[in-house]
Amino acid sequence: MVLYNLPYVAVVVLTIIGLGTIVLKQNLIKIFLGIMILESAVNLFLVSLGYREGGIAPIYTNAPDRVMVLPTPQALTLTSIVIGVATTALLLSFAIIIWKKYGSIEIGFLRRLKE
Amino acid sequence: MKKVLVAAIFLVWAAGLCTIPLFLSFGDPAATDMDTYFIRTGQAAAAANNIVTSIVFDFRGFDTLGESVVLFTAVTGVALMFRARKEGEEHEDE
Amino acid sequence: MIAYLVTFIMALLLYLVFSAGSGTLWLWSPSELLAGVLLALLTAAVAGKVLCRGKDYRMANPVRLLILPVYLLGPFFIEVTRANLDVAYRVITGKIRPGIIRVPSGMRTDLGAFLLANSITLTPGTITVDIGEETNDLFVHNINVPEGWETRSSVEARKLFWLANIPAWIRRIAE
Amino acid sequence: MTVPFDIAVFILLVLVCLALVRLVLGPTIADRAVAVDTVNTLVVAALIVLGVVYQQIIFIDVAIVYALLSFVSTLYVAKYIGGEL
Amino acid sequence: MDMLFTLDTGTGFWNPLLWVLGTAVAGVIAVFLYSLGERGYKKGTAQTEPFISGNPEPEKGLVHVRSGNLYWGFLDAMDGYYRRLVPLHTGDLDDYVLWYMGITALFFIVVVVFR
Amino acid sequence: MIPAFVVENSPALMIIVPFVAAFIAPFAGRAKPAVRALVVGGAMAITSAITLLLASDVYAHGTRLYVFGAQAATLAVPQDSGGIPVRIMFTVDPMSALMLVITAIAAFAVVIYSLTSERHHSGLGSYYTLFLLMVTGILGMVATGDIFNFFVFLEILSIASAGLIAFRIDGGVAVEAAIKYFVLSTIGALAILVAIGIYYGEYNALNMALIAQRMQFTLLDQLALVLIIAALAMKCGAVPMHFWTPDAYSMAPSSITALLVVASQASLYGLFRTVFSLYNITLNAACVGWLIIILGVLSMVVGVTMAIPQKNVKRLMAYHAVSQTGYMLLGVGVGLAVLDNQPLLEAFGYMAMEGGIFHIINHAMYKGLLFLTAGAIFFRIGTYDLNKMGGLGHSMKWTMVFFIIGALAIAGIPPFNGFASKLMIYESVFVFNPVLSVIAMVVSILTLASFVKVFHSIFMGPVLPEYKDVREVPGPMLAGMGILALVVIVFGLFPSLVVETLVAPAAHALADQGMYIAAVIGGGA
Amino acid sequence: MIESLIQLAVIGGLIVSAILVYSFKDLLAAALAAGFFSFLVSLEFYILQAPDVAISQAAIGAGLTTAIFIIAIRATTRFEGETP
Amino acid sequence: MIAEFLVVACLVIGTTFNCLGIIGLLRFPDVYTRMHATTKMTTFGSVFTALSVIIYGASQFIGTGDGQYITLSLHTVLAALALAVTNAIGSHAIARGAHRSGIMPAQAVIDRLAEVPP
Amino acid sequence: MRMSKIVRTGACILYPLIIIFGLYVVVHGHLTPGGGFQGGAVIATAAALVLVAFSHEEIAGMVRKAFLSAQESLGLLLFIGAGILGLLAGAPFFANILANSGLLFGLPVPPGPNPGDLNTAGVIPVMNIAVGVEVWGGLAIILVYLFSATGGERT
Repeated sequence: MVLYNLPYVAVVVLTIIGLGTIVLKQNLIKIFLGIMILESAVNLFLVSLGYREGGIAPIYTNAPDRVMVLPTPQALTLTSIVIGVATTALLLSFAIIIWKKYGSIEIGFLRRLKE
Repeated sequence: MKKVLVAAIFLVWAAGLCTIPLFLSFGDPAATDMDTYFIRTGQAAAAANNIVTSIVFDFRGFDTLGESVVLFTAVTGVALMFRARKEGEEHEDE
Repeated sequence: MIAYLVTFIMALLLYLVFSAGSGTLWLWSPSELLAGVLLALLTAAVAGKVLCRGKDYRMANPVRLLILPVYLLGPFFIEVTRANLDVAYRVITGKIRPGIIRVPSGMRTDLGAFLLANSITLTPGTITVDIGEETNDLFVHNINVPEGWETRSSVEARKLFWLANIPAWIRRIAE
Repeated sequence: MTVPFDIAVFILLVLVCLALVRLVLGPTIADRAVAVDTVNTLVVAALIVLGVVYQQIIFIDVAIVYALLSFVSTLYVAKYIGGEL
Repeated sequence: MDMLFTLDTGTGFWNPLLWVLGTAVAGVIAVFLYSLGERGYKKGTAQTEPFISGNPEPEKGLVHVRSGNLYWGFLDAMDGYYRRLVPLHTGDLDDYVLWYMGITALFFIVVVVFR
Repeated sequence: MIPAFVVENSPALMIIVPFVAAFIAPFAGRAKPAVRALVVGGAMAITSAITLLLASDVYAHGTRLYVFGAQAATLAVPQDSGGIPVRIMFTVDPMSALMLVITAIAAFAVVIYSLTSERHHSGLGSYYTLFLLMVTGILGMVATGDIFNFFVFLEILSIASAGLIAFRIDGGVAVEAAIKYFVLSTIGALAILVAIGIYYGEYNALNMALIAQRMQFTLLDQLALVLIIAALAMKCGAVPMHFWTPDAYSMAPSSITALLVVASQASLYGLFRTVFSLYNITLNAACVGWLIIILGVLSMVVGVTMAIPQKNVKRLMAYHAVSQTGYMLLGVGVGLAVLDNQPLLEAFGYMAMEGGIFHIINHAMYKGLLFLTAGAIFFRIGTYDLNKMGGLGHSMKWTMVFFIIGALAIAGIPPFNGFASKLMIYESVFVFNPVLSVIAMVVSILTLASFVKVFHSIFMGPVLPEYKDVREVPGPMLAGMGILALVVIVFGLFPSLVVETLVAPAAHALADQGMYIAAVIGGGA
Repeated sequence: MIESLIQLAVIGGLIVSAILVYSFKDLLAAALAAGFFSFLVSLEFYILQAPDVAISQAAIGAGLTTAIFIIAIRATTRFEGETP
Repeated sequence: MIAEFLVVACLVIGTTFNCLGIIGLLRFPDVYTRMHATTKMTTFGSVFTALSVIIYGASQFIGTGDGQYITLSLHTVLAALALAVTNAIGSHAIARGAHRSGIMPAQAVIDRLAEVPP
Repeated sequence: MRMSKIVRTGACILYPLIIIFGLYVVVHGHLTPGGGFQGGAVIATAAALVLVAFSHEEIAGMVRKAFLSAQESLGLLLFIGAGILGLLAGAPFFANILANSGLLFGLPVPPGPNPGDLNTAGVIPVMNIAVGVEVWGGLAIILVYLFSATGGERT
């Protein structure tokens, strides 16, 4: 059973690792790497939702005549991947500006706004 | 104290997420009526062999517009970050 | 102008290879051909200046392009096999005698240096570590420096190989 | 006919996991980059073979994308550690 | 017409017309009180100048009560409350994420227990 | 007069027009900034007009559907699909229409304001692009009937907001606020995506009405519910997760802050839509209702008490925004808590929901107005620090008038609109639980006290020597504030009109899940 | 059976590389590990019969994301915990 | 039959060389020698793996006459070529970067590059 | 700074190859795995390759910010225009009116597994190309902007 559900187990573990990286690390770039892991975990979750045992990819070009996996999650995942790269790029440019202005990208130094 | 709290939060998250592998069966999705519709009629309706593409651009084309706009938004944001400054524009926002 | 033409032809050929088998049996359908021409034009417009930066159009010569597969499948393949067996032997036994030696390549063009360096990287127990910008001298890391080479200031490229005269082949292709 | 391909894929993936050891141990960045580069190659091989396992011709395109693009990140690392970026 | 302006809340109601009426009454009262005042003052004489026990009048900008000095009594009285509350606003991104995750976890427990 | 084409396709045009304007805005201003102003202002005006047209149509004829890419725009379910909607659709019911009205008014006022207020800065092409995209994100979020599309528009909104919050990069502090906001909203959006995946995995549906029809409230649904409501509550700034709010609100340009308020209302809309339309009575209404009520009460109390000692005027207003969000959560939460009890719902539940929803529209107006006045003051004196201000009432009379209107409205003084909605909340919540009502009243008093302080320290007192030659802000900025002030006064003077025509249909549409499903699928539930 | 073993190998690699991303102090190494992670995620997509997503992840994860991370590391700092 | 034998033989050769490459990667003392193992042997092994697919496609084409197997073979050829070129460039770049960052070859009998001023 | 001669030559040779492959992925989006986004990302990676092989001062003439940003907007306008096409034809926004019409990309496809033909799928290839152009410009310009931040001393 557990072996059968492997991708979902991986999703859970990766989500926890990603969240842990975000929460327990101080470095901004490390946090962004954590966000990347989290995004990958969610994408993996979406894709594994659509997998059907013994199915083939939902493309009729030169396909063998077998049952197909569900196509919708793959479409959703494509959108999600684009959003992920857009997010990462914007966050990294923020980090560069922070480095220029503050001289540090540790979370402990990003505390000029508080109370 | 804080460490215990953090550990507890992570434990609850892990437990909550573990409902996914426990209650969703991998490889045998529960209801498939929408996707069956796509696989059955997608090829004829969108005239595309690749069902994923026909979903991305036809059935859910509006999402793809949003997705492209997300990328455009991010690029605009990056451009805003590295923009050339005007003379004497500096102002302190403290 | 020639640069764009070379890029166009190259891109078109590559596109045709990619889309082979799209037509009735293993020819191409007309729409594929049309798309190939248009996309190759686009590629030429974008990448024409980049591909032929050195104003070096020798590779546009079809004879040289025909020699390239012969070289890859003939002497190069033999050398690769021999090199791999050699390195396999060293992996298993652990007998190594590494060192970085200087190899004057004798190539005048960038493309020649590129091909020779990649051949050296892939073939005998050697990896190109650096290349002189003006002199085209290669600095080669050798996993097993033969006795006596450590005293020489430089080693000919020919001597790195086993059977075939790889530099000569490359000169035939690229110069 | 696809059974040998299946076994080959499995061996390749085990090798990927072994390369992970070098990624963990590697004393310098260069060692890690070498490990990642190796994994690229192995994954491309695995992708090609899996395309045959699934009897899907069009899957090979993924392998080409991989083979063409995976070394770009290696180049970035190399440029960084060479002090040229 | 009256229906249009009455907001009926089930147990009470609110009508702007009544408010206008109330304002008018208050205005009348204000005018009345104003008319009771002393009329003997004349502008431009020493009668209208402030008398600070003979001390010189400070400059106008200095007598303005700045915002930091307002409500100090309230803040002083609520000191215990603020001493607990303000340090929670650490300005630390990790804490922000942790609060979010903690609330999610709490919600999960509550929703699952009391489903 | 208005072509039928526009009316029929108004949901699509509402999105298309700002998108196209956003795509050409970076280039429009290359040669002359006036061209850009024309493009952006014109596009925003057209969008607002179309949006109001759509909303009026919805109020007149009931829920509007718009199916993207189908053969007929209003045919939700294809003939051969076995009775399920498969394409993306916009489902504009009265609740969505209300949010559309809010967004249209606020965005139009803000764009008029910011055409002048930001003219001295660089990067204006990107600024207006992001501005339009942000408005479009809000419009899409509130109009969509597809849950994944909701996520996409949420991301557009988040990314555009993050870029705009970091607009003033000089001190670096704005970028810090943007990072905090963006990391949190990314994590929240990913949580929502997981929830969407769970719905998809269980019911093979992405359409909200279809999910609602098939909802069973299993353990997985509970997980999805928790992920969604926590993420959206975080994005609307409910209290234990409100920390990003003052940072982001205080560091963004003021016009953007006014729009961020609307954005947080859109997240609130998503929260309500999830709880009411997606789950409705399948969940334990009392439990989730009380969760939302507690969030609301915490938001009210903590927000207002944190606001009092603030020294930065925008930070103070941001904490008040948190506090006012609490009112909405309280009102709608009370409605949710009695959702499965029809008599109680009739007795005071609908009234509480109407109060909460009316407060959404009121808050967007007066808080937007307040932020715009703060921006006007910054435009002239270059600081937000209350300790450095004083005596501005002598020179900035119109700004002072607008500030007074906004401050009295937020404090719930009659006859402004804040009073009407707060009255509805007090009275209906008093029937439900008197303690909550009393807390709400006390919070309102503290709000008044806090704004008296702000008013005193900004406008009262003698003219400070350093602000001797301060003048009134330019006309367009006053016009932007004036629109919002006008709305505040009109809504305050005719609350019953607004409640009966706009708010009550919205509240009933929100509470009535069957109607929502029937509008999409036909004969559902 | 062998499919399960293949999945086990890929997922084991995924988890280990994610932990590596967490634990490396050197951000460059962490970015490399993230690149490794991206490869394996892409392979997993491929195994789950999603070639569209696999291409997408390969192009983004293998090429671009690692590249922009390394550029950002170059523009900021290489080691975790560096303070002014 | 011959085709099947060839396919299996190529697969065996390919995986064997890949295995040896990984062993070398784990066993050798420094980055340059590790690169010898990986660059050459995994490239060689992967190309042989690809070769098996090419042979498979060709044999299927001869057997069935279906044009898609030509596509399979051609695309695999391209993938293998791309692999060889990119691997060579990549390993050269890493070697150069490593040398410039100051990693000296271990147990080296000679290092001519270190004598050249940068 | 630029990388060594070998890398530069290799990058120059690979650049058109990757571009043509990316374009292949773009236009075959409705037949094979891939599509606008994937192809655009592949081409953008080619730009990343050239950017890393040369110094970015040297490459400034080849990849210009204004050009790329115009390209991005153009792609998006094309995309939304392909959606508006449906609106103009009397159908809703994003209706696929070109499919099975016999016009450009208008051939019908036979049901079931088939080798596929480029000239099918109606408006989908148009959108693929539009998205490809947009993503190419967008991702490349992100790289260019980030590269412009890498000056200054190393830490």
